[in-house]
Amino acid sequence: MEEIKIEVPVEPPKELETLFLPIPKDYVEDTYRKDDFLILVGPQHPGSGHMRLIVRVKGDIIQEVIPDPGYVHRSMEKLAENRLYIQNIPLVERPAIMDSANFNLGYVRAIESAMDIEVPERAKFLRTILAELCRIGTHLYDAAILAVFIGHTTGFMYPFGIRELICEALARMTGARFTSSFIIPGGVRRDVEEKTLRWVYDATFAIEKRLKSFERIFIKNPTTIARLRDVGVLSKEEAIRFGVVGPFLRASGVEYDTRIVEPYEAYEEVTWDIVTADEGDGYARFLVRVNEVSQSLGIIRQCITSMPEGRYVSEQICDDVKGNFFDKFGNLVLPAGEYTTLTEAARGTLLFTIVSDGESNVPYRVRIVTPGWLYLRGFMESLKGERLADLQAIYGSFGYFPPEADR
Amino acid sequence: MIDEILATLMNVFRSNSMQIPLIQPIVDYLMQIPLINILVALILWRPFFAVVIMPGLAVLLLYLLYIVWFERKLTARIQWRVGPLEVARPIRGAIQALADGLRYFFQEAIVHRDAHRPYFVQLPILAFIPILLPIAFIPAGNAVGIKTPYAIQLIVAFLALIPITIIAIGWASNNRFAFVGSVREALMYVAYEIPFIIAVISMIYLYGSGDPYVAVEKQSLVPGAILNPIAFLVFLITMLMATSRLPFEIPEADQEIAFGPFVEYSGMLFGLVMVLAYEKLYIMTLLFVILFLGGWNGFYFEPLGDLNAPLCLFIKTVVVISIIAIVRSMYARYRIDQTLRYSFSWLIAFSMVALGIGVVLGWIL
Amino acid sequence: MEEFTKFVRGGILGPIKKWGTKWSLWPVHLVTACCGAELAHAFACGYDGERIGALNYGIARQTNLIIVEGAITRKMARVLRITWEQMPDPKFVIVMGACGLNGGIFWNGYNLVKPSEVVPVEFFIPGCPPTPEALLRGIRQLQIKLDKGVAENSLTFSEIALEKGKKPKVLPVSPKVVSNAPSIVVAVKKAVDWEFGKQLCDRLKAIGRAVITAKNRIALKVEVENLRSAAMKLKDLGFDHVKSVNVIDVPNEGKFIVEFLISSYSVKELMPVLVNLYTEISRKEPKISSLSDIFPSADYLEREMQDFFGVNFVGNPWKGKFILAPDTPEFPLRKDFKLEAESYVGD
Amino acid sequence: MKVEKISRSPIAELKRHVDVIQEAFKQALIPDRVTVEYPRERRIYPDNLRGFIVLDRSKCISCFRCAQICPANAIQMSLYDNFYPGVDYTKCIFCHFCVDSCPTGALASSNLHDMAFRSLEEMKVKATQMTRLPTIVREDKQSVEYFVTKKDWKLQRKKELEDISVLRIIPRIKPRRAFCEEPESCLGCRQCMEVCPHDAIVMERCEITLGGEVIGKGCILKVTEKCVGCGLCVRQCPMQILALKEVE
Repeated sequence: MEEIKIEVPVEPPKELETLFLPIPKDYVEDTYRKDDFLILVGPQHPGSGHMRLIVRVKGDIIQEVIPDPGYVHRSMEKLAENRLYIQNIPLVERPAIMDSANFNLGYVRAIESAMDIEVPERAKFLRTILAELCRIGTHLYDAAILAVFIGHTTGFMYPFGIRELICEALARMTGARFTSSFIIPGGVRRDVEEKTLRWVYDATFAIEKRLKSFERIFIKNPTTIARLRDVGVLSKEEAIRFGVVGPFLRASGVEYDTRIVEPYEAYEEVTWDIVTADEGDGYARFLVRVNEVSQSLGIIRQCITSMPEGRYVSEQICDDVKGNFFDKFGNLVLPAGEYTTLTEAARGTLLFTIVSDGESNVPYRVRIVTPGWLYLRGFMESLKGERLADLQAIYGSFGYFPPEADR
Repeated sequence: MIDEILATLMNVFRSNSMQIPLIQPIVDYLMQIPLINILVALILWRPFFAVVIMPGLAVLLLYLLYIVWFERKLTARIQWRVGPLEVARPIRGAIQALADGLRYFFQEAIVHRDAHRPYFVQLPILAFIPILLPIAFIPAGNAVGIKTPYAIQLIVAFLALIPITIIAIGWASNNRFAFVGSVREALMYVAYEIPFIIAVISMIYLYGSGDPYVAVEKQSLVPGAILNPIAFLVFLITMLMATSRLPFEIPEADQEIAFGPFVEYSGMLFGLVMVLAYEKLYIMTLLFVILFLGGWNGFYFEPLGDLNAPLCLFIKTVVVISIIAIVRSMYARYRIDQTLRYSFSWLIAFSMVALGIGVVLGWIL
Repeated sequence: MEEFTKFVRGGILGPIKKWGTKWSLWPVHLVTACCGAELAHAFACGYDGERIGALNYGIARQTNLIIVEGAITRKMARVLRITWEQMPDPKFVIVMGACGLNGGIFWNGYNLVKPSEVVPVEFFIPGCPPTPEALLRGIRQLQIKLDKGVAENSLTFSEIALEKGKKPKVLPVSPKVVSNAPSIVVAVKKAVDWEFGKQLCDRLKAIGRAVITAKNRIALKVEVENLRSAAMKLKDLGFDHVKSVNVIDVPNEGKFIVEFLISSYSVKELMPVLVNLYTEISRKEPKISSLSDIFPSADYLEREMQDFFGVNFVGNPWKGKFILAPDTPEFPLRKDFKLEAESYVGD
Repeated sequence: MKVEKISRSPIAELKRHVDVIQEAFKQALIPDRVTVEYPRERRIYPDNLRGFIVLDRSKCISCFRCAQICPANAIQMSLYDNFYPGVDYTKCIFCHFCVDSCPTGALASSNLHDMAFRSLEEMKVKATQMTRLPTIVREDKQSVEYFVTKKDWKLQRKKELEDISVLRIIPRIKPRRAFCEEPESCLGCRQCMEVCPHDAIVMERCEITLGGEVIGKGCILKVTEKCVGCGLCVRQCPMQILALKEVE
């Protein structure tokens, strides 16, 4: 019998044209001709953050994911070129407000390295405590989002409950729950009382106790393991090739942590372990961060017990910040050149490059490369070949936070 | 002429009426008033009482208000928080579901441009038919809608109709996520229906009949859950799957496919489709209680008379559902392929074992 | 039908409807920016917005409240409008966070839109981010509004009378000092105690002009033509990923400086080292070969620079806008794109 | 440190199921509740919480420091009998750089943080509205504080209401006054004189001497007693020859 060819006209759905897809028209047509299916996930979707993922699926298997970022691009790099050096401090922490101390730290360290400011020991320890508190907070935040993405609402509530303690600790130390803007060139804005430090010390134990509940109900939950294990695997080679950063890189077996590779602040004076895993799957990425939380708690405790007395801001700048803020910091001018610092923010390597022309008191160019932006490529690659339902699980396991990536 | 019809009806109603000593004086008083008496008689007419009052529609509505609130409250309790409260503080926010329901009722119901308009609107209402039909066959002591020895089989058959309406809802929505949700629903449908039916058949073998009365009577000493614990387990798990509750909330999966088939529904229509799963849960739990927990066997208070059995059945059902509600705060969602694998391997194997136990025990008893 | 609608909306059922809406304000899951973190706190166990009847729910169709969480960008503004239009009546909007009110710290950014110009807004909540209490206060005020029919601020100021004065002739200058003809030097040599760096630097001299700019930092200048071969040679040395792609616009010299910050994960000694492979290209015809096939990690970073500066990375598969919206001004990070200036004196 | 391997055996799986069920039932029976029931009760935040900014007009010296340090340009000075700052809460990000910049402690922070406005216009708070704390809608009957020990974290409820207080820290800065460091470099542009909101700078004619010899006539600026040390002239001077000096 003769085979009859049937030409079925394939028309991509019309609404795709009105949704401003950044992908070319041919791609859409090609998808429909090959009997694939385009699904737009986000930005108004219960399982997406502030971004859109264009997912091409064949059956239930993801063929390719094209990211459409920029829904939270707030023109940070341009704004930083138009502000005084000191005015950029609140600005640079806005990409990830739950991780504000680490973002501040990166920017401030770039200024300090340019101006050769020696930071007093006490300020270094205070900064380390803040950075680690923010790291715990961010990891808990990501764990909560991961939990809600795979449908576990209790797993969402517990970390946010614990985060309240972190917020309270930050509020007691700095005066703000999230955006502390507390780290300034040369030290911190205010000294922290002994009473507050004791409170934070006790809180670390309270957090640990509550984390045990969280571990039983979510971390070791069989459904969590089923959803995350062997899902979105990035091998060591792939992770390196796509430039994945932070805990996600360590989950693939690379021992890279800026705190060890290029130590800063008080990280050399406390003992802690670098957490790694070999599997490189979603569950390893999650577990690495869970273990990092307990390492961070240890760092905070050590910092508080061995907190040195002394100044909280360098004598190269001023004696007392209160009242002098504008006079002492308003007119910082960096020597000409380019200054790059690497910081281990909660989600990975954070890079600040400041280019100064040596005359202006505004930076010539500030380049902010956030961890989210760096591991986006690896995130997209790890989705290939997985099921549609895994999209959210992998998304959560990466803790992708679009405001951080888009800046 | 009308008098005659009324008298005949009255006779029919009175001949098969619920005997409740507690409210007998009130009934007697109302019987003297013309026209009201026919209404009272109708309500007390056993088939009508079973279908419309208890365990039928009236308590179903009550149950809906209760379970939505209770589930949220229990979940909140486990999650270190309070749950609905300020709407009515003295009763711990118990009318929260009413507020939500009223809000849905008065909200605009949007039928979007791409939907298949007639089906989109009709299907949520049509979906009630397979929900209501099994109620007619579920007996509670003397109160029964349609008495038949094949009641259990019929209930199972009608339950199997519900997913079809959900798939149709997804089709009529004409949305990507609704489409994916419908496909998932269809896959799940096959996956849970087989072990579910086998588990029920095993119990039918065990009791030797599809008649709920026989089943309940045989459980007067030992409940079915102990007689056939594996069928009990399989039934429980398939019930979670059939009513798409966590960890098997796969067709609706709001974080993955945004409520799947129901993504485009709004206002009153969404209110209707949202309670669909709860209603299915209610019916399945009624069946569950009859098959495994001794049905209406339980307390007997003289003044309640015929009301004892429906009340007992209803209380057992609500208690079971309240315990099941805890699962929501315990588990994450499994993936579709995992669920299918579990149900086509483990669940079917278990249900076969249950069938074996049922056959053997049925032969011994 | 209209009469029926009228009856349902007002009529004797009005109070019931009002009551139902008041205690069932369900915010839709539309996270627009970072204030979402505080929104989550307000609905998590610390504050539990469900107490006052607000349950965060998935999809626009089934909810009746949008909480705009901070910045609305040009891309997101469209989504906000679509979401609002998908929502059934009656619907409300609360805006939280300074970015959503008037831009906040991003007030003169090029990519921000005010939500109050996109959708009608009921309440505004200041803060960056506002505390969960403030958000719950906003929801409470909305409930009170539904009750009373009029919107009220949650606070009343006690004002004192002061007479207006006359403006002086000269207003204070801006504290900003911006050089008119800046000279940009990327590689400023610095004497550091770093033995390995000196050896490495000697090895890199075969590729281009290598300068140690700080500890663990080496600037390596190559010509445009040699960029790819230089990258290849670096890869052979053990450098395996790109941490940053940067473009510096120097209009007074008519050039772009393009930098690739390259580092290594696989070789332990090279881990802290950051090699700044840079080159200069003409500002008129900004064209440079892409390194995304040598280092796949550079791919998205290059696309971003394409958006920001209009530098054409030849070989990068992506054409068109990646991170910016279709209606964002062209090449906003070039120096000739100016932002609105600050003013320090109000009326 | 490597993360521990998770066993795949069915028994371990079953044990994890049991753990989950145990924990859920435990919480259902004795919940570790941590909810602050906000409209009904207020959480006590530390005194240094950065909230609504209050202005003490008598201390304000119209120095513009707050307006110029503000990263969001939310503070603008309005002219009454003097320049006073007004905070535009549509932009304010509560970083309190302004409070830290205020050399006299005229700006202070309160821990009032729950605000909701119906319109954007009303959020532009003028100096006349900032002098006293606004009255807010309060529905709270009690206050809550986080109480943390090494063992656990509890909510301590107290009957007394939280008072919304103003934390006023006076900076340790002595009164200052402007003076001219190099009068010979003065251009005579009079920018300092015109920018001064207090009319504290006057120009006086004088003789210009070079090596003890009078070579001509010119003018010299003189800072009078009216100077409050705001430093506007210091920042305005194109030659950068003015400075602030502490006075005894």
